[in-house]
Amino acid sequence: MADREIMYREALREAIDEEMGANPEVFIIGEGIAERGGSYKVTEGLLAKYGPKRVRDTPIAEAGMIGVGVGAAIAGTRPIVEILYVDFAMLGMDMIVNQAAKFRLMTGGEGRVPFVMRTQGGAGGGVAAQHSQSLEALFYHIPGLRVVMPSTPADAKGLLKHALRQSDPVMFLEHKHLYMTKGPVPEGEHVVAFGKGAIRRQGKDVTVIAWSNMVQRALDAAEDLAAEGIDVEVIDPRTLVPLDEDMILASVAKTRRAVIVQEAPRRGGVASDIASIIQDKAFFELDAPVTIVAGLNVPIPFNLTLEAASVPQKDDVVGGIRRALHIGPLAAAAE
Amino acid sequence: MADREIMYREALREAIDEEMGANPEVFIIGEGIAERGGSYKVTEGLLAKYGPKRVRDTPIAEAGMIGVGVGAAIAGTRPIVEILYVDFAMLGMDMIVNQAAKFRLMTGGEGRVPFVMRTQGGAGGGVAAQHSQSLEALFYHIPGLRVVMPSTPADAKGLLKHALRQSDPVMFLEHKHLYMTKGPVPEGEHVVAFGKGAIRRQGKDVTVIAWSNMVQRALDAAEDLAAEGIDVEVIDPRTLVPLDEDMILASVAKTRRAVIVQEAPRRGGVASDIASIIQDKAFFELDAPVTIVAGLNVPIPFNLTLEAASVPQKDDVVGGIRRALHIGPLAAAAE
Amino acid sequence: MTKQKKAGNAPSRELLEKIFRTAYKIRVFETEGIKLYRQGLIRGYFHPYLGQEGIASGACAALKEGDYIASTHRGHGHCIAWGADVKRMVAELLQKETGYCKGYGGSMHIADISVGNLGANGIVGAGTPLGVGAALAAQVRGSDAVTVTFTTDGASNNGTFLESLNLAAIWNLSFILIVENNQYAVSTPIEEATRDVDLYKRGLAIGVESHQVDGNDPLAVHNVVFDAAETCRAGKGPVLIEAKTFRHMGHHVNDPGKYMPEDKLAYYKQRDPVDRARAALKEMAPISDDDIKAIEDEIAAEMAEAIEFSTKSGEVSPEEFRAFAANY
Amino acid sequence: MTKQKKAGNAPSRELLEKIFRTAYKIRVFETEGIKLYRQGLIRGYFHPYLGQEGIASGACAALKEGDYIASTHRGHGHCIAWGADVKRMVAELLQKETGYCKGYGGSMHIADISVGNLGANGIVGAGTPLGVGAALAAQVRGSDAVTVTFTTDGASNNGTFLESLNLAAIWNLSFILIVENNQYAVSTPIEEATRDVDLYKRGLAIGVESHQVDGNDPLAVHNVVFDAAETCRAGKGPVLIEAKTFRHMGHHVNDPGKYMPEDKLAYYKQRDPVDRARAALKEMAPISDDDIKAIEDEIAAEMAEAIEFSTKSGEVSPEEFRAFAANY
Ligand SMILES: Cc1ncc(C[n+]2csc(CCOP(=O)(O)OP(=O)(O)O)c2C)c(N)n1
Ligand SMILES: Cc1ncc(C[n+]2csc(CCOP(=O)(O)OP(=O)(O)O)c2C)c(N)n1
Ligand SMILES: [Mg+2]
Ligand SMILES: [Mg+2]
Repeated sequence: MADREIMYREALREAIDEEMGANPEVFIIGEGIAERGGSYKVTEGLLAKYGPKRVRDTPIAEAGMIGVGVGAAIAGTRPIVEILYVDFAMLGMDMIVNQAAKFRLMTGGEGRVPFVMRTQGGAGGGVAAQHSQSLEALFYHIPGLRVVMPSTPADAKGLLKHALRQSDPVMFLEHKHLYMTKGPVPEGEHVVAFGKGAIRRQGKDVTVIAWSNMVQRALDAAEDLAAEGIDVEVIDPRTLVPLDEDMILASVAKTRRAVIVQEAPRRGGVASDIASIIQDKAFFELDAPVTIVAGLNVPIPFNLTLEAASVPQKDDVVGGIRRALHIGPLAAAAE
Repeated sequence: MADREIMYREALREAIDEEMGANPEVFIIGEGIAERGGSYKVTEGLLAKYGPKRVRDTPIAEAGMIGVGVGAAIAGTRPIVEILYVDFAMLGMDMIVNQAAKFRLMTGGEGRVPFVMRTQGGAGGGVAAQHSQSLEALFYHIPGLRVVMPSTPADAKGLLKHALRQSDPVMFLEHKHLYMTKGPVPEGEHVVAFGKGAIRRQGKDVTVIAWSNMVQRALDAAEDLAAEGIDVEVIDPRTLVPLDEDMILASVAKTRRAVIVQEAPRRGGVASDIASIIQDKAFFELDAPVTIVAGLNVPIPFNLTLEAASVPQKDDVVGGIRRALHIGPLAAAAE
Repeated sequence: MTKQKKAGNAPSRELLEKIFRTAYKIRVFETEGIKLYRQGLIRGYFHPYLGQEGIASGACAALKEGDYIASTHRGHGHCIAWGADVKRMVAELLQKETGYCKGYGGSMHIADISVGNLGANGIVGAGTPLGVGAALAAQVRGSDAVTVTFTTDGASNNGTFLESLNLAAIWNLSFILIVENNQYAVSTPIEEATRDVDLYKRGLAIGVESHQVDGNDPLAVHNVVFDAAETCRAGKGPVLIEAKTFRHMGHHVNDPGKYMPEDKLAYYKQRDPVDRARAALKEMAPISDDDIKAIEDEIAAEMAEAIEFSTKSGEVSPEEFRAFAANY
Repeated sequence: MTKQKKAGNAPSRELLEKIFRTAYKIRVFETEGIKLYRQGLIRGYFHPYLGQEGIASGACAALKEGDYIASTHRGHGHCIAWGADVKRMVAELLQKETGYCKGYGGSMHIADISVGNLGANGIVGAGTPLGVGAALAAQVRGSDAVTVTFTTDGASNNGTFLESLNLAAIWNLSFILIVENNQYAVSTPIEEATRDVDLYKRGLAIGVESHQVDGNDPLAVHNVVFDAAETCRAGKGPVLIEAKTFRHMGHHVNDPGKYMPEDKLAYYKQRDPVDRARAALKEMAPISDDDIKAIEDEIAAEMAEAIEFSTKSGEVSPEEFRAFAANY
């Protein structure tokens, strides 16, 4: 690991910059990304460096932007389409679900779609119901899409570089709260392959699986519990599709208990799917049900207190871990 | 139950007809639904009976159709928007996800959206990747939507009538293979409330949960296994949101084993969520992992043999049930 | 909100005063709101309507009870012009349970369906299909209600614009689409977003009666909307109206708006719609400066009271919210 | 598929023959395909291009190697005009592994990205953004490739039409959008789908060079597309071309098309594009009836061979498919 610490948004910029430098077919379009450098400043400086052909502002036309990105990818270039909020990607769902995800199958495997949609989700700051969603589950369910959710600056860089070198449509989902977080990021070549999780904390008592903004929350909860002698392992899958099942199952085999933390609403989220996999493949290794700590089944409200109440906080994660630890066969028998 | 047997599509028509007759604020729009009576003939005769103001053809503008439907619902009428294939609903996802589902929350509970989107999904007949999807999981995950998937003509009628009387946005998902199936349907007033499942077959050895077109497949599998003395209970939740958890958990408490059958791809489907609920709430009652029988994680191919291979067939359900029955603690120990 | 006579060349004192009051109230609301925002009391997004007051105030005065409006992310002005209670608006911005949406909605989602306000919207362009839907509902009911959707130059490049206006056209709906062409989408000038900046032409291309108007002239807006409403009520809708205008500041409170050319800004500030509404009232319906001052003071007091009321109001508790969520 | 000279008033024999061959091949392909469909050998959807052959054949003859096309659900004609191997097309329709998509795609999804055919599409309107994307790719690469998207009257009421054409316009992309206005979307006549049936106007409204052409006149189509391609290669794209035409039968093989007025159908059948391509070849580049007969026989033989080849081909096994799916 490098000594140098940079911000998540700088790491993203570095990835784009390096890949644009290395490959003239990488380009980026989005609302306000050129002149203005993007709402989160990820693309600052790229216009000056790579010019208006490869760094373009667009009108407010998400379906069109995503569509032309998919078309450009089919034609063999490597577009990055930045969508300001993942919520707005709903306008381009046809292009994602019916075109990008299906083109390879529909062409008998010949056609590929090296398309990267960068966007951000998550609640925070009172931006309300239409600007706060965590929608990874929608992409996760559509075969053909890769779903990437980096939680650290280093992964932001490494995963984005990988996204720009592979051949399938990638939903690259950042989190609005992470842009200003800092961490060590290797300079230059640093590529993180899809499908390999990261163990963020070693532990033996319980496995916590979390991604994106929830990783830090899980680590904070683990820290709290460590004071009580509870030893929590925290796994960050980094990419949800492909998912590092092996890492998750190996950890659960060791700890015999699992907690999954997601910011998205509980109903039909990715956590449910991971839980279904764990209980299926590790049923006889589990000492307790897989516990899910997730958002409420409700849109995110504007009021900041209620906003916080609608997505998992550190204490919710602590509560989930306690539940997973205490509802064992004996606890159940004792009830 | 009535003696009279009618087709699923006739039952749907009857529901629309009766509700339009009873309530002048119910109306329907869609592509080719007026003059032509709809691709599946559900709306045949309605134009003549209710006139062009309440039965309208639309241009090919799914986002617009869904959007105006949501607007008309917010304004207090009860629109039905027919979308030819659920795949095309992807064009209107913004209106579904960001408007219809969120309006009630965003207005502090005051605004309601009595909007019904009727559409159909499912594989069959070689209509290929963009006309064969089962996309209920996408709606299921969005808080605020009701997700209804009738498997019988009686439920088609009763659930649609209920949909047209309640106040939340309903994704009414029919199956292209069911339109011509027949069954007993009560004449006149017959309303099936949301959130109440149906036990399609009583059994004591294993609980199979299936919806829409998969219900019959589960029943066929149960019939096969009955010959071997295996007694399968088949539960049809009928509505996925709200979900009749009580019925499912009561059945699992009895059988101690559960199999969930869905046509949609395995990854991130509704089956995963139901499995996550069962293992969470009935962990110590389960003798085996909850087994999921689902579609492959791939778009539906055109070739009919491969199309069949990509979604669960009767034998796959039989296999899933056998797996749930044989992987018990003893079986595991014997391995 | 009873139906107003068209201003024409001899507008009534009542109408002129109404338009001025509305424009001024919006000005005060936004100015005070920005202060609250800068104090950290309002959170999330706040898109001021400063500079565009002429459109909402002129247009809404041409409509009547039973009509509908739908708005944008820059929605305070429309809401006020539709007669909203500023108390409940401020309370909403301050996340209070006395707000229009109990504090669940915030600036981008204030709605009051009880009076036909379909609400602001956080998705650019979304108000258009929703408004067309309300117009469709009116037609199904056989009511003569007109629906106005206020939309934006940015939204005119979005698919919803074509799809929904076309639906309104083939069904002859009583729908008026007012494009507030303030010539920017955040920092992107309209010249970079489309080749032809005269957006009314997009209506003509699909057979929709379409007009262009000076959005900074409240009476001109009033007249064209008045006529459009008549056209609609005669069964000849929809009508598209492009109103050219300009923001007085950046896109939202935190946007310094440096990309806005100073000369252009000065040009539009010289044609300030609030000043023009005041001037029209003074010239066409002689009124003393004192009377004007009295109106302005009254509005300032109303706003001060709204802020006090809102500050004192409570918030929905997490428990109540969780109970609400459990049935969502 | 080397670049053709514009036909103008004195088209070359080579060009005229090429256009006729293409139009005739499409005619034969569809006619034989419908037979296979009626025999139950082709499943799923089959939307015949009969009656519209003039557009694909005229347009594609104006393009050159390296250019791109994107098509619709009614895509066989474009695919053939782009030079596809009918063997692999028939094989695809018959679900065979020798098909363009190994039988995974079918009629609505035939594509051949190796030669710049972005494919047919089952989603009405989707080819437009995809085509604009290919044009964008070409511009990023600095290539002079032109992209043609064939689209439909139905798609012109869809949001993708406005959004993507506008993007092409602001970026001056080498993009030609050909709207095949066959005046129906399934059974819905265009008059019910929009007020102004002259669809080229929608391009004008956003500053795009736009033309209307008789889609049943292959040479006229050729000339306007040729000019459009020149315009694009000069950096002045995009260009919109509305080609009026009419289907010779219902929407798909199983649609009797009773809603199509007989007189209108007769009118267009009198202006049959295949006949016109043949007549043009005969008149402008004198050719004997025997030579024409030879061309027609050759094409019939090619089709017969394609059917035989395809019938004998095998299908992808479920095992192979499952292996493919496992990595999807
Ligand atoms: C569909 C969508 N895309 C992007 C945004 C982010 N956004 C909010 S306001 C805005 C600019 C809007 O410009 P315009 O539509 O002209 O309205 P104005 O702000 O000028 O009133 C953008 C891009 C959004 N809210 N919705
Ligand atoms: C987005 C979408 N909506 C609906 C359909 C169903 N559909 C297939 S073809 C068709 C009619 C198309 O008419 P048009 O676009 O004019 O093309 P044409 O069939 O006349 O060539 C419809 C409605 C579809 N495939 N895609
Ligand atoms: Mg603007
Ligand atoms: Mg057509």
